Amino acid sequence: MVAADERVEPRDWMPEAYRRTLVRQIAQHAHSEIIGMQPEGNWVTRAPSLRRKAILLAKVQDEAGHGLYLYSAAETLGVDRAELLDLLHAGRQKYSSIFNYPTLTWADMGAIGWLVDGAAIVNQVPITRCSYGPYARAMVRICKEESFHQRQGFEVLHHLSHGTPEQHAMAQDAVDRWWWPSLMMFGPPDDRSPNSARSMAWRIKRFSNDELRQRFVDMAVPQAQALGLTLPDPDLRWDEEAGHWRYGPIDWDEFARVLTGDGPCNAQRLEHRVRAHEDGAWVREAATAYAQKQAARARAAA
Amino acid sequence: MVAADERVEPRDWMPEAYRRTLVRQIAQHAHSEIIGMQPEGNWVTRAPSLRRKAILLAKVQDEAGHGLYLYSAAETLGVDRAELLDLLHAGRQKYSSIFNYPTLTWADMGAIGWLVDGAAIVNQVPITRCSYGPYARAMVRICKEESFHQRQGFEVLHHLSHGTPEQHAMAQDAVDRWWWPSLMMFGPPDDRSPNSARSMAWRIKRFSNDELRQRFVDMAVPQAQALGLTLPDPDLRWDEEAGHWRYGPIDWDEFARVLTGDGPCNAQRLEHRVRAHEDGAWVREAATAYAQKQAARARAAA
Amino acid sequence: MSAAVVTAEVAYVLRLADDALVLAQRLAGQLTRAPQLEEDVALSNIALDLLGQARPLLTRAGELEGAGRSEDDLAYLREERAFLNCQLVEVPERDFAETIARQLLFSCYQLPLYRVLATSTDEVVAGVAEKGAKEVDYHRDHAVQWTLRLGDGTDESHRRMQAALERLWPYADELFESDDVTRAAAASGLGVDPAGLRAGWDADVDAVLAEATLTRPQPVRRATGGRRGVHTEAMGYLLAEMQHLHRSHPGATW
Amino acid sequence: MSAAVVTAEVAYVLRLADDALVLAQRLAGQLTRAPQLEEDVALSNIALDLLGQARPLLTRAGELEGAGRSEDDLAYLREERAFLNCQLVEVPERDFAETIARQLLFSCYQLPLYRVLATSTDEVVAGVAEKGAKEVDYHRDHAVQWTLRLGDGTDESHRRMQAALERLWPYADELFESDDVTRAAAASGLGVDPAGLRAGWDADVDAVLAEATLTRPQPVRRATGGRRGVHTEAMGYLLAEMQHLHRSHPGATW
Repeated sequence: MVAADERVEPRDWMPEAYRRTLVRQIAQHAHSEIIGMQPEGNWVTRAPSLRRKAILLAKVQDEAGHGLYLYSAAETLGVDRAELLDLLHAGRQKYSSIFNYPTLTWADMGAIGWLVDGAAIVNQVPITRCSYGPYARAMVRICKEESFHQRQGFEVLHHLSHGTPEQHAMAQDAVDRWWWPSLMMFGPPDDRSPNSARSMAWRIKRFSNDELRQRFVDMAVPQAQALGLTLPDPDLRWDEEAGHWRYGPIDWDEFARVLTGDGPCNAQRLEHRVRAHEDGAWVREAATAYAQKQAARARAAA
Repeated sequence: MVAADERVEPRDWMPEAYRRTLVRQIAQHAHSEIIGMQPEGNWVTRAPSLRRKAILLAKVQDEAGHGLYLYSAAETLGVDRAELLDLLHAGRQKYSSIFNYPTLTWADMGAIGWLVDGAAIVNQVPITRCSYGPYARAMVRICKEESFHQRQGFEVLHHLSHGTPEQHAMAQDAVDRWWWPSLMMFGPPDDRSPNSARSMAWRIKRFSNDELRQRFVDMAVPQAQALGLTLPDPDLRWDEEAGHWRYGPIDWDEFARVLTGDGPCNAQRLEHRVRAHEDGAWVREAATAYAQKQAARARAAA
Repeated sequence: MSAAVVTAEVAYVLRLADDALVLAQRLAGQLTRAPQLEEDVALSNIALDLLGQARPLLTRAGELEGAGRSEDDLAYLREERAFLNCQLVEVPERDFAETIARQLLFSCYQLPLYRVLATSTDEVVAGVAEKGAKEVDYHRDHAVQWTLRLGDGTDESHRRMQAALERLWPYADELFESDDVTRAAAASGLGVDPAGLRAGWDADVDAVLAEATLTRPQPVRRATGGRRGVHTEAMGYLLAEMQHLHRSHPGATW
Repeated sequence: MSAAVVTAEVAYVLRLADDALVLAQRLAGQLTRAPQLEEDVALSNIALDLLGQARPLLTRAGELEGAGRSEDDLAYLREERAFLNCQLVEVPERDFAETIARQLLFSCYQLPLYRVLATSTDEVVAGVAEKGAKEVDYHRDHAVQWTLRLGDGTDESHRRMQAALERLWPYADELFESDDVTRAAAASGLGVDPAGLRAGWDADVDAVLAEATLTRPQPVRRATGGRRGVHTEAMGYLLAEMQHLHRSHPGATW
């Protein structure tokens, strides 16, 4: 079916390695949504206008919703959410490294929306046509909402860029800090990405890391110009012949450092998540106990 | 000795009721110093200038120091600090009710210094001549520092009163809120203060509640005029004949409510104190364990 | 320095607005800290509803005041003593039980209030209340469901839920206080004198507590003052966090 | 948007000032929360010393900058990205062990630093450092004594003290980073290149840990950025609290 470009559904037979790859990818994606709530959640209480506060709050709420769809998609593959969360909390499953950077100013809300959601969309749109049905369908909805978030991020930056000199500087500073980490979101270069080939064969992935990265850069450069902001890459230039924007070398050492735990917020993000989960244990236990009591009462009454 | 106007010292014989009264009063006074750190501590991190921050921090530190002297004075009567703190934490010993009001604005730092410390000084200066030596001596030092605090409070209010209209309003609002509770600091009127007579006979107390209250009002009224602030009492008037400022009726129901737990911050102050104490239990245990190990090592080496 | 200069009309609308705004701010501070993902969704949803109620009410208060103040001017540039919310909504929650207890006490008050306000003579207030009543109906239901689960769940959850009620109950009386502002609002048809809502609230909450095997607290203390701008010491920190960025860029728009 | 526009000289003095100011602010936030009254006195004393160091240094930075900014302008009206303190001093403490661990790591750096700075070509810096070294000697001693008590006290205190070191160790490297600012300051005689203090710090801290039966952490992570105004997410909340009142009254004096 994979080869025939048809959809695999939960009850279909699938190779164990395909299932494992999918579980890992969907879980990592779900984890990224919920960890990704933290850097933006950090500014909800401090948003500089009530309108922006409402928009940001709704956005973070959407991310929680995306987490829910994605865990549900993973559950169709025979794992459950609690199990996946345990793996996240134990550091045995990853989330997107981009969320290990801190949000230092309000302008980061714009930069995350524009660049991080922008990169996520480029990564995810092809997944709406991936071979596994539940994942593909979740992704359709998620991509739609993320396009909306990306436009909101662009709009935040546009407003700042055309605001006071301090606001413009704040916007430029945010783009300076988020540009390179956004490019890293597409993963290592193709010649150093061993799992890509298999994922592409299985149509979990449809384009290579470098192809998607180039697509993102080609979109972002003219948008930066429209924003009146510069991208922090002295090597950035238009390649007339190829029809692409060429970018300078990416610091893959930084990527590796952040991936292996030496990012500014790795420990903080995971600790925050684990604390919320542990602090909530008694609540989840109460809900279970209550449901059991209710069921017992229903049986007794029947 | 009490009758002969001499000092009682720790090793002197004293009646048990005298000792108990003293312990209760000194402990309550010590508790008031440490609970009193909270309303002012509330503004240290938010002080509006670095100079004011340093002054306030030093003041709160002085209060901790006063607590230390007073617990030491109580310990000369054969109780220990841990025991007295347990009684405070269990709600079995009191602290001054004035600290059950919240500090809502920066101007409260001025009003507390001027009015609350001012009232405390009027209450305490006579205690520097009280019959129990260690208490009297602690009080000499405390009163000296509190006079300093009172001048600082006056200065804060004076600056605000002569600042922007918002600052002036802030100062007036603080005086409006702290004036009546300050008058209540002298305790119930003499005809409803059953323990006063005995304390006066023992020279633990030297003036009646109403005498001290009048002394305070007579001092505060001209100071308020110097500040350019009004006192929230429509009945306030100069009694030429008596040479006193006459004040309106005090809301003794409010006094009783706050005393018995229905003040704005009773629960908060005690909870904060108990939490600090409980959170610190492991630290105190570690210090004890370490001291024991060191002592054992010293013995082994000897 | 605060509410003294505003008219009863403005004060009444500000009280409604500030209740919603401050509770939204508290709930927003809980984001990413919920016991499960569904609750992050639910609590942010409640926060969004409340924020959505606060905004037109603030705008309306600004119009009634007639000094040209916008929703953001009122949210970001007022001092603590000019905020007129009840103290219940500003109390910081220390665990999920307190989040739920606060929401239960508040929603059981806000729901009948909004149902009456839907007929306010002020069109904005009526509009917010009519739409808001549907939202608050859900907030109340959410709080009731969790009160049952926590009260009748495990020993620990029962203990925590009872403790949360004990801590928050002192703030309940303030919701029903009458004063010149509420009486004027009731007389003009702008608003409601909340004293009239007390009996219904008691019956509603008592029924929930009984089903949840919880005991109605009998606290010594009765908080008051919020409606005159006298708040708890927690309020200043809430405002510092909420207003700091806005105040750091005077005159900027966002 | 921030430090880029200041000269190396100003940046160097601001780094010193901000380290002291931000740590004073953190310690002030612990007031009334100490495990015993003596520690409320000791910690507020350390906070006062640090605040007393920060103030003339801020004033001096303002003079060197030449734009007429006072100590309060620099403390209250700078944005987060313009604060140049190391991240170690801004990390919020979660228990007394973290308060002590932070103070140990910082004082063992600040003491030899101030001893050298006492000969700074800048008279203000030299004066602050000379007086400050005596103060910091006490801060270090206080932290050492508590590190011994906690490390070699009970099982729980040992566990907590080790955990505190693990949490804070990632922030240590930043203290010793060299860059254009430190090199220029060292070259001009204004300051010190902190890289040269590392070996002494290692020896000093290692000896304390050994006596306290604690293990030197080996963290994966190395925090950096504070000296360029890139802080942790906790910094914004610290500044919101510190600056809110001052920013609420533009132009007022106190």
